Amino acid sequence: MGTAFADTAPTLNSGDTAWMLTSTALVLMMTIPGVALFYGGMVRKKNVVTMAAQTFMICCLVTVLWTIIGYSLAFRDGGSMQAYIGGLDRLFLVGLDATSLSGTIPESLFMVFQMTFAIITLALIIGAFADRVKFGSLVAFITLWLIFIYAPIAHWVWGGGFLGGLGVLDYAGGTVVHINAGIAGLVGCLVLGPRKGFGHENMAPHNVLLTMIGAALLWVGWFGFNAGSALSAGTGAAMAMVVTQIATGMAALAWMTAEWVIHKKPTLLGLCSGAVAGLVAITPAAGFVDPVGALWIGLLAGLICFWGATSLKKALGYDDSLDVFGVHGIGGIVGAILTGVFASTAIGGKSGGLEGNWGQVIIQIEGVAATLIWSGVGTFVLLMIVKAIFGLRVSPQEEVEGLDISLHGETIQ
Amino acid sequence: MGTAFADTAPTLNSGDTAWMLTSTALVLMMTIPGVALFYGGMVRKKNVVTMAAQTFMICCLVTVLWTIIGYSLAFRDGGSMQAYIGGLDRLFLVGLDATSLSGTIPESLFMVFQMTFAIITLALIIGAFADRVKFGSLVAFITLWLIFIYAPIAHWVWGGGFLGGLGVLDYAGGTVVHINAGIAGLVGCLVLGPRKGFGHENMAPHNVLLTMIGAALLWVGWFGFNAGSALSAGTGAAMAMVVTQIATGMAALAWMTAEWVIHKKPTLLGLCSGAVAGLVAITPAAGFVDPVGALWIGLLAGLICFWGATSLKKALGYDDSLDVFGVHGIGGIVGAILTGVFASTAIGGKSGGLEGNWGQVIIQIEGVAATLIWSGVGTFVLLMIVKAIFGLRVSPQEEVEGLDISLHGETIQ
Amino acid sequence: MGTAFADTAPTLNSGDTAWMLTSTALVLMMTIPGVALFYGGMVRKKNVVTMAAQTFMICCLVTVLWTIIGYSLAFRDGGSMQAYIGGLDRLFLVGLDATSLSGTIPESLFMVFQMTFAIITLALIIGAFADRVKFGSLVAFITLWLIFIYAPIAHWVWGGGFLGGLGVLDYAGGTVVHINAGIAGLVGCLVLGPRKGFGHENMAPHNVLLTMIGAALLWVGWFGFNAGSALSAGTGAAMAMVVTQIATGMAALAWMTAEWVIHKKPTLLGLCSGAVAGLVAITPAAGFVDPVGALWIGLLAGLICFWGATSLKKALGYDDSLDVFGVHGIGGIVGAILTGVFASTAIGGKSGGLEGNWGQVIIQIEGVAATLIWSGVGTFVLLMIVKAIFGLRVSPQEEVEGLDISLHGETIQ
Amino acid sequence: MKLIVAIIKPFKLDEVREALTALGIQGMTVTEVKGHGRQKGQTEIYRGAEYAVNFLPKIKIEVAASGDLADKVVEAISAAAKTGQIGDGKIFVLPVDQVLRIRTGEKDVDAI
Amino acid sequence: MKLIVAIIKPFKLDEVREALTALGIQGMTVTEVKGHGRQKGQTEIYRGAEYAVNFLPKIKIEVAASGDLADKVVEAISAAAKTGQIGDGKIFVLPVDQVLRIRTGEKDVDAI
Amino acid sequence: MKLIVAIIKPFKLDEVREALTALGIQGMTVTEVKGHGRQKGQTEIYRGAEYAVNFLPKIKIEVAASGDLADKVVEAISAAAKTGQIGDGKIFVLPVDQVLRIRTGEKDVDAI
Ligand SMILES: Nc1ncnc2c1ncn2[C@@H]1O[C@H](COP(=O)(O)OP(=O)(O)O)[C@@H](O)[C@H]1O
Ligand SMILES: Nc1ncnc2c1ncn2[C@@H]1O[C@H](COP(=O)(O)OP(=O)(O)O)[C@@H](O)[C@H]1O
Ligand SMILES: Nc1ncnc2c1ncn2[C@@H]1O[C@H](COP(=O)(O)OP(=O)(O)O)[C@@H](O)[C@H]1O
Repeated sequence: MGTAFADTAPTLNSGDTAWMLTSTALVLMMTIPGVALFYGGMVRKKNVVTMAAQTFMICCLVTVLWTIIGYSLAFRDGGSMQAYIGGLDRLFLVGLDATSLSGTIPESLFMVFQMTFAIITLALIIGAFADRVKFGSLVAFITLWLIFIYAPIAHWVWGGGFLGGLGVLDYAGGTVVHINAGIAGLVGCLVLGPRKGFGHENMAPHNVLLTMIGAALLWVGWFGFNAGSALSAGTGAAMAMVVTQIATGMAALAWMTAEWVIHKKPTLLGLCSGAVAGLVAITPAAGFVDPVGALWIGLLAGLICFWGATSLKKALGYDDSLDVFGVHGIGGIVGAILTGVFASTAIGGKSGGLEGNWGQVIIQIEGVAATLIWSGVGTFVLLMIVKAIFGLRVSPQEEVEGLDISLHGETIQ
Repeated sequence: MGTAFADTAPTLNSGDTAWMLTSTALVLMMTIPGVALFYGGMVRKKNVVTMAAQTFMICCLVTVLWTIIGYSLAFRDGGSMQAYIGGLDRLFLVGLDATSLSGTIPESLFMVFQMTFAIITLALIIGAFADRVKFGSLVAFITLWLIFIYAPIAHWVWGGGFLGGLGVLDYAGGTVVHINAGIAGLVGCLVLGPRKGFGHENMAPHNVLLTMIGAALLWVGWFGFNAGSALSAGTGAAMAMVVTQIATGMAALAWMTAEWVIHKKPTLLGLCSGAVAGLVAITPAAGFVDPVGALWIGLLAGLICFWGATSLKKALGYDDSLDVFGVHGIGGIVGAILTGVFASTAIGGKSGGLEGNWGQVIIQIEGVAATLIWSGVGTFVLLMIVKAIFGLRVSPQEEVEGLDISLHGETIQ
Repeated sequence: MGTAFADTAPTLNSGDTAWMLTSTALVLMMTIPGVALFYGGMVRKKNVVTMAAQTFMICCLVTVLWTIIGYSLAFRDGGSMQAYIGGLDRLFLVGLDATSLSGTIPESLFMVFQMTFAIITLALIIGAFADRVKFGSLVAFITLWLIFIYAPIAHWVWGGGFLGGLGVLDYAGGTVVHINAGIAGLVGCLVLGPRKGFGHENMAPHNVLLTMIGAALLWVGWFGFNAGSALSAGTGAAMAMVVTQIATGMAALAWMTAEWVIHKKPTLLGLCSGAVAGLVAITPAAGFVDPVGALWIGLLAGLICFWGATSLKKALGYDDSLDVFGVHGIGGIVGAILTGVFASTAIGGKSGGLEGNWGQVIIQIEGVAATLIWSGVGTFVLLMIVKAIFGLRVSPQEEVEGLDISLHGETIQ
Repeated sequence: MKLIVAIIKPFKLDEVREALTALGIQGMTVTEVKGHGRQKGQTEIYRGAEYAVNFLPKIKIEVAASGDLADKVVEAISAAAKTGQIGDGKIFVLPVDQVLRIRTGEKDVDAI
Repeated sequence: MKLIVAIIKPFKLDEVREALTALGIQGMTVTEVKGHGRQKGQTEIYRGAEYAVNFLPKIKIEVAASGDLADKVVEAISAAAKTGQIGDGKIFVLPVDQVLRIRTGEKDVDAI
Repeated sequence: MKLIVAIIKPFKLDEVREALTALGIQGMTVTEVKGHGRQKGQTEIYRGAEYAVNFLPKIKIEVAASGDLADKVVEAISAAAKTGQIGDGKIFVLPVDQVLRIRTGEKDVDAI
């Protein structure tokens, strides 16, 4: 795959490498400025610098942590613990020299591509903490979460751990990235409690144009995320890009239409939210489904996430400020299950329920469940530890004044 | 072309594929967030969300329509109708499997690359409708226009239809994309009528910085548009990128200098407008002209489009709100004709007027004329149909209040 | 390198070409919209259009100048003057045909990639001139500086001139781009004098979110800058990307932590500034150091540039408005010297001080000194010439009113 | 001397300005404000939560005028700003002790 | 007729609005202003330079009320806006000659 | 008690603030407003269309002061804000019935 010239011992392929260099840049762009703007536009004006500062800090912190320990834990051989966690032979990336390959691309490139996945996963979580978390506590939480939640789950699915072994299909990280971040966000917002004024003050996005820029860069960057997960520039990457595009467009239209019918106005926020829901849901399915499957996944993801971010959240009353669970959690679960339904042998060599293999759906649900449990419980424990040591919430005065001025001393004119 | 190893039966080339994956991402970025910001910054503050919502909706809607029918109509064999329209064997993209190639890249990749061209063409049109069109009517118009105007014209030039057969040179879509969108915009603004207050109220751009971001992303993304149209990563793509860069820089300087001389102040809006004019004009010429040709095309496009968007529009009195015709229509015509003048055998294997082949200029004009007629008349008919069924303009009260709040319920703080 | 099939006479490699096409787009994006936003967000609201207009104008002007003369002077054989300056055989790019190669990529692609480096270097300088320079004078200065400062120094290091010959290590332009722009900025701000109100009026950034977008696009684009400087898609590019990512993350954390400790608040501006400092410092080192070296370079660059942009500037009292010298000058010098310290034979085939070759540090310092002298003295002379003919500063009235309205007639709502 | 302070609907500003100009009054000062009154804002819906919008955008116009002219000013503004629909706004007339033109030091009626 | 003008801390706006509503007053006009007084702004630090922040964000509320109600309005605002900390703001009571509702032409007490 | 309301050119704000501080007055409230008067805005040109700019940015300063001090305040502001060029602005002096400091409940002169 990848070129017509690949022979048995893999050699470096410059086309594959070119695409993976590009994909890494695209996935980095998803977080900065993508997530920073997507989230920054949704909060009130007094907290926009804070969302951007948190996102940027996470990008930097995860870079350093991944270099020191994350990559090694997630992707290296863990010996007797291999089913659950990787090894420590790449601490500080020692041994990652100029010649080691990973398939047809340099191992160093694989390492940095995966780094950008870890970055965005942790950045996604903070949408649930918006407007009330202490900056220092977030630094501590991010550090712990990368090591104790992200690295193991990445290892389970992609690093040779037990979920990959089970046969869970997760092309580009629906489980590792989105369900993982989604459930962490839900637990986080429950532990933190709602924002002051939640439910009666107007907390509508202060600048949905920033959110649109963020959503657009997420969409464009997601081509690196999904098509990059082919790890080569061939038909697999192309088809992953195609279904990503189709599911996203369909999901945005579905969300927009639902709110048009129900609330009488189609909104830009709805279009952007639907697009992200579609991107999330197609992520595990990208290399496995065909265009018609993508249309279905997009349609269902758009409608179900709309319900999750509006009716479900309202019914349960939690303040998942920017709908991390409603979009990434629910979208991730929808995508994981539908991957088991729509997987097509002709596309990715794996069959799903529609081709008679309904067992795949069960396997997918197992993958979802394992992630929900480990990440849900683990996040709770880590937050309790951080709360005990540093506290989690800013003072009510700081919250009312806005975190931009009270924590960072910066405001937007 | 593309690699030194291509042999007779084309096989997949990973370098070409890598570049086309990247190009697709770049062209998508031109529309979202590119056009959304380019147009959003130019309207008054009360309509900026609307421009972004329209652009985003178009991106999603065209994605789905292209999947269902557009690609098939534009690019598949139309049998006895082949000169005018393609066939229906790729409805819902059936048969687009993981192995079919288009040259040295996957057919699926060619399909999605072309999808991004359809998206941007339809997004460009709305600049002429700004601040007064109904959202639902736009949805209907876009659907009809894609099927009845865009798909046929794309087929004529690129899908095996009669214009390609005539020998019209259009490297990356000067005719299909820009003249087509430009004339549709002109007809649209005439049918809609001018904005309330046009000619005496101040309608200057509310935030030219957004427009600059949009123009810059258009410029960067246009590398995917023009150099991507080589469909391979070789000398053709490289030279297309070079002349794109040169013509754009020259055109922006020309526009800026013209307004500096005439209105005494060089503006950022002028620089951005000139750059887009240059990009438009070099689009048909990209693979055919050399750097000196690009300097000339840029210079003339900058000056003539400046005249079109200021003097001509003023003289004729129509309200082409964001100068879709003045920049894309006129720039596209200038570019199409100058391609016939400056085409250089050494660059693209085709000779133009300066090499003695003045007949090429005539052929170019025939291509322009066919597009102006079909798109102009067709757009008029489609708008009349939509007007009869849904109406086209918002109420005066909604227009004064701003479409952001009245149609979408959203405002920017 | 690049593919397994390269033979002795270099032929075009489509993977390498794909990556260089992408890199060129990425480096263009660094300037527009990158630098335009990075700088635009840092000035007061009345000058933001001006920063963007200056950046955009420079992008266009340098494009045309590079086409006419810059490339030829920098990269072509200078005959008897070859140690100091290139030749004139590529004026107007004549002879740059569709077939000439530069290594495994088209020469035309190498030319346009280098063009984007020239563009950003000149754009960086204007941060030191912010809020007070005349637009016309800037046009004149940019023209002269490209020809008399940038082209020679690029030739010295990369075009076959004496600094490359000495063995100075500068992977991607720490000397040519950053030290060069940094010292020009310092000289410029001394010649111009401080902004009105400097030292007592509040000149804090009016919108640090724009600065964040700019910094993020600089970071993403820098992958094209550093990993693109490999001129191929292989292990060299991959490792350059890895160390770029690591040094940047580390530097941003270092700057943020320093200000957290000293000023009690971590800021988004600090994170962005630190990231850029890290990017600057790793630029000369990118292909030569390993991940641990990158951590050290990032740490030191973050701390030293923080000191440069705060304490040093305050102590010396000059008004380097947006810290061009503090970040690019000092960061470039730190990076150049540390490249000599951390260069690792296993990574780039060159040994540095830690491997016993301390002489490399001396060579690096020679490169720094040559650049500081030529660029420092030359910039002073050119500014004096422009001042004598056109003047340099706007009137105090224009400065108070803001350059946006007084020079460009545009404002941001 | 009186200071006439009018709260009006934003889109009526140009008509009011023209009405005043027709009266021969060219000086006025305008502020963007938010009003609360009988007119209720639309309910905004954001991802399932509904919020009452308590304050609506209004424009405040301040015009200083001599006592004689004050009534005409009030009339002109109220005629131009009227739509007849709820939320049209209010006019307040305040007494002024003194008016000064900074440029010339002229006082009271000369200063307007 | 009086015009009560109050300068308050921004985050107290909702409480003040509720206090006035409780008094049966629903009309008011609100402006974002900047205040200078005993309360000092934080010093801002930007890349090594320190700047005193001279003006702090405040909210100005204007309420027209009949003479009888004016004292109650002043009391209600001052009770709701008080934190006891420096910078709480001021209330000014101004005489008003006339009030007009643009929509109906009603005057004075009827117009409020 | 008086309320001095001054409309000035924006770039004069710092000088006016300093002049008032020199008088011992530290309390003031500032609003961004737009002014229409003898001074005409630049004509803006946008892609061939010319628009008259009807409103220019101005700053409104409000200072409450005791009757005795009022004249000095007017003088200080007018001296500091004067450029002698058209558009310098106006000062209005309004009577005030009552002033209250919210924090302490102090009244009138004590409240300023
Ligand atoms: N008592 C008041 N004091 C100050 N401003 C008021 C008062 N009552 C109304 N306003 C202003 O007038 C505007 C219109 O008032 P509203 O009661 O909505 O409608 P109407 O003008 O038709 O009576 C309000 O939004 C507010 O700005
Ligand atoms: N003399 C005055 N004239 C107008 N506004 C004033 C005056 N004094 C204070 N203010 C306003 O009241 C606000 C609060 O005043 P300040 O002196 O800081 O605290 P306090 O209200 O506790 O006395 C100021 O920010 C300003 O907006
Ligand atoms: N009659 C008025 N009522 C209220 N504000 C006024 C009046 N006349 C002028 N102004 C304010 O004063 C500003 C300056 O007035 P203008 O006539 O331009 O110049 P000058 O102050 O030199 O006479 C105006 O922009 C406006 O804000």
